[in-house]
Amino acid sequence: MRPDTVRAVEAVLFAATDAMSVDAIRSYVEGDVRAALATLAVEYAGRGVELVERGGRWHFQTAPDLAHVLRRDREEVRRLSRAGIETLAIIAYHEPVTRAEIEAIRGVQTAKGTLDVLMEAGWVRPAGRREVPGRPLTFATTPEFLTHFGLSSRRDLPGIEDLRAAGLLDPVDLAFEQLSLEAEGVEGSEEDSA
Amino acid sequence: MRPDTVRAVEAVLFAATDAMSVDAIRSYVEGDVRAALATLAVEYAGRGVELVERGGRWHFQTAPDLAHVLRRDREEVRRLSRAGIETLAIIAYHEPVTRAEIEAIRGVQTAKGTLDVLMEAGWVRPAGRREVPGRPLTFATTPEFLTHFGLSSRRDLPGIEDLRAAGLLDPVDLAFEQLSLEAEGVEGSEEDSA
Amino acid sequence: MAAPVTDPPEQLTLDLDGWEGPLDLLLSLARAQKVDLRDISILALVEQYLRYVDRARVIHLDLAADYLVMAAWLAYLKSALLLPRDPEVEPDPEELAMRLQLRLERLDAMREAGARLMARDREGRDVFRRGAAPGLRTVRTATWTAGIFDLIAAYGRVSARSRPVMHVVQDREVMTLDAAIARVSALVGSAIDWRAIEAFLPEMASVALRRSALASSFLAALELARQGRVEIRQEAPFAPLYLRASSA
Repeated sequence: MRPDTVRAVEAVLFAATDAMSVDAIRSYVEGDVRAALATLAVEYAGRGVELVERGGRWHFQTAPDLAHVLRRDREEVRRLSRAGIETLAIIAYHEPVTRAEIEAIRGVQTAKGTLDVLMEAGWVRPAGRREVPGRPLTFATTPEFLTHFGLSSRRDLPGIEDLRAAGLLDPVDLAFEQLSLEAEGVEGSEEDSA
Repeated sequence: MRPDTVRAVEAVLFAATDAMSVDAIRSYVEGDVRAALATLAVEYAGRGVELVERGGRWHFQTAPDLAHVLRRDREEVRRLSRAGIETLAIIAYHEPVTRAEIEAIRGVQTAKGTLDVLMEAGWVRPAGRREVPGRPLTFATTPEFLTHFGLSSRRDLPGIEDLRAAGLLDPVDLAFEQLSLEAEGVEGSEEDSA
Repeated sequence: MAAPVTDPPEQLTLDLDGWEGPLDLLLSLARAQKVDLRDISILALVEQYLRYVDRARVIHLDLAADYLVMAAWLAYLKSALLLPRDPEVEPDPEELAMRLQLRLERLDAMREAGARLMARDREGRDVFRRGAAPGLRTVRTATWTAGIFDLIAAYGRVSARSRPVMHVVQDREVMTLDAAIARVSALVGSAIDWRAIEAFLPEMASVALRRSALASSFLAALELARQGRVEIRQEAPFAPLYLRASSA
């Protein structure tokens, strides 16, 4: 059995919520606290845990060279939210496009996080400022975007007519769509405008 | 320098806020984690801090014989009522066990608060329903129970083997045991709340 | 609340609040009788219990109903044990006595176990975990995923939702100059004879787009002529315009 003072100092420092001065340790442990600290420092040297003094106060900490062990990188595959995928689609079809334009097209405000997620995913990048009052930032897609979605170029994105043929336009809106087309004599042209 | 795996396991367990299973440690540390744990347990034996296993999970804690050094100025652990202690013991030694079975053994109804206190302490949890008429809820102990009472597993419960050999942990014969409780629709026998 | 289990039975306090029911009282009486519950005399225990309850009633203590029920049951057990065994009577009184004894043993065992549990080295009282564990960090890196169908469907959804707004801000469909230059230079390259400029226009249903294409193609023809790549011929103002590849 090791000297009681060393064991007691070890236990007190281990259980302490803060680093402790020698006097603070003495309020728990009788005996030669300084000698015990010196003994412990030697005993723990080179272990995964070490005893260190900072500004006269002592505490245990994990060895600095093991910092990488204490963090684990976990890759999580996550699906884009509905807002995220809609925003991405608008950027892809209309780039370069400002945040205000995205909001105008979606009809709802775009949360700050939505564009961040798209940029974090590596699919969207800032694409310079538009030379209009306020000089808003525009956004465009990246080469990684094309890769992820298996597109050789943005021209591979189906146009409105293709979407209609695929039944991807909401039927209710479709009826309305037909009306406005007849009235204006204009074909779905927006997808080519970017 | 000691083998990296031992140092890494030491650091991970030291930094962790909760006890860790071998698998959890493995998600941080490569190498033979079990061997490292065995090595550490030996190295720390007799120190002021020791490595213990509780319900398959490992953690460092202060040596029990140093309780007197550390106990001052710490909050006294919540005192359980006699009813609480008995109920906890019955659950631990008989789990999973229904409230009716607990009452049959104790010979009194269980006050509402008794089980609540045990669950609030994190020592007892609902453990599914028994597939008998009425589908009564059963109760069992938690990993925190093992940790708090310093048990490696339920096999470590004091005297459990002797009690089992003596038939004192056999399933409770509710039909008979509750005779005196039920026959008269007893009132006033409910013990003081925990 | 602790039961004075070491007291002789006659001196048990007549305070029924101190007992957690008749079984608790019985166990205390039994423990006072003998250390090993397996060797107690059930008959003697029953006598003690009945005497205790009688004394409580003499001094007008309010006895909870379950004590009286237990007393009645024990009185029955006592008489059954004393009377000659009647094989017709079920259940066998000896077995009832044995079961009562088992019940007492069980409660006693759990009481003992509880005491031993509480006496263990308990966390937060006797042993302590690390006071300021920094915790382990898990750095989560999200890999985002979405399918091409999700993307297209999302655009369809947005479009269907907002087309009327879109028409206000969108330009009409046009053929750009670049597109016209590309088209005209490609088509004229294979033509040796003069061909009317209309022949270079794409087949289009839309009048507006056709007009845009004609204008763009005309400009394209001028540009290509400037570069010396096509020749242009027109008989008179507003007459048909002909193009062919430059002979140079």
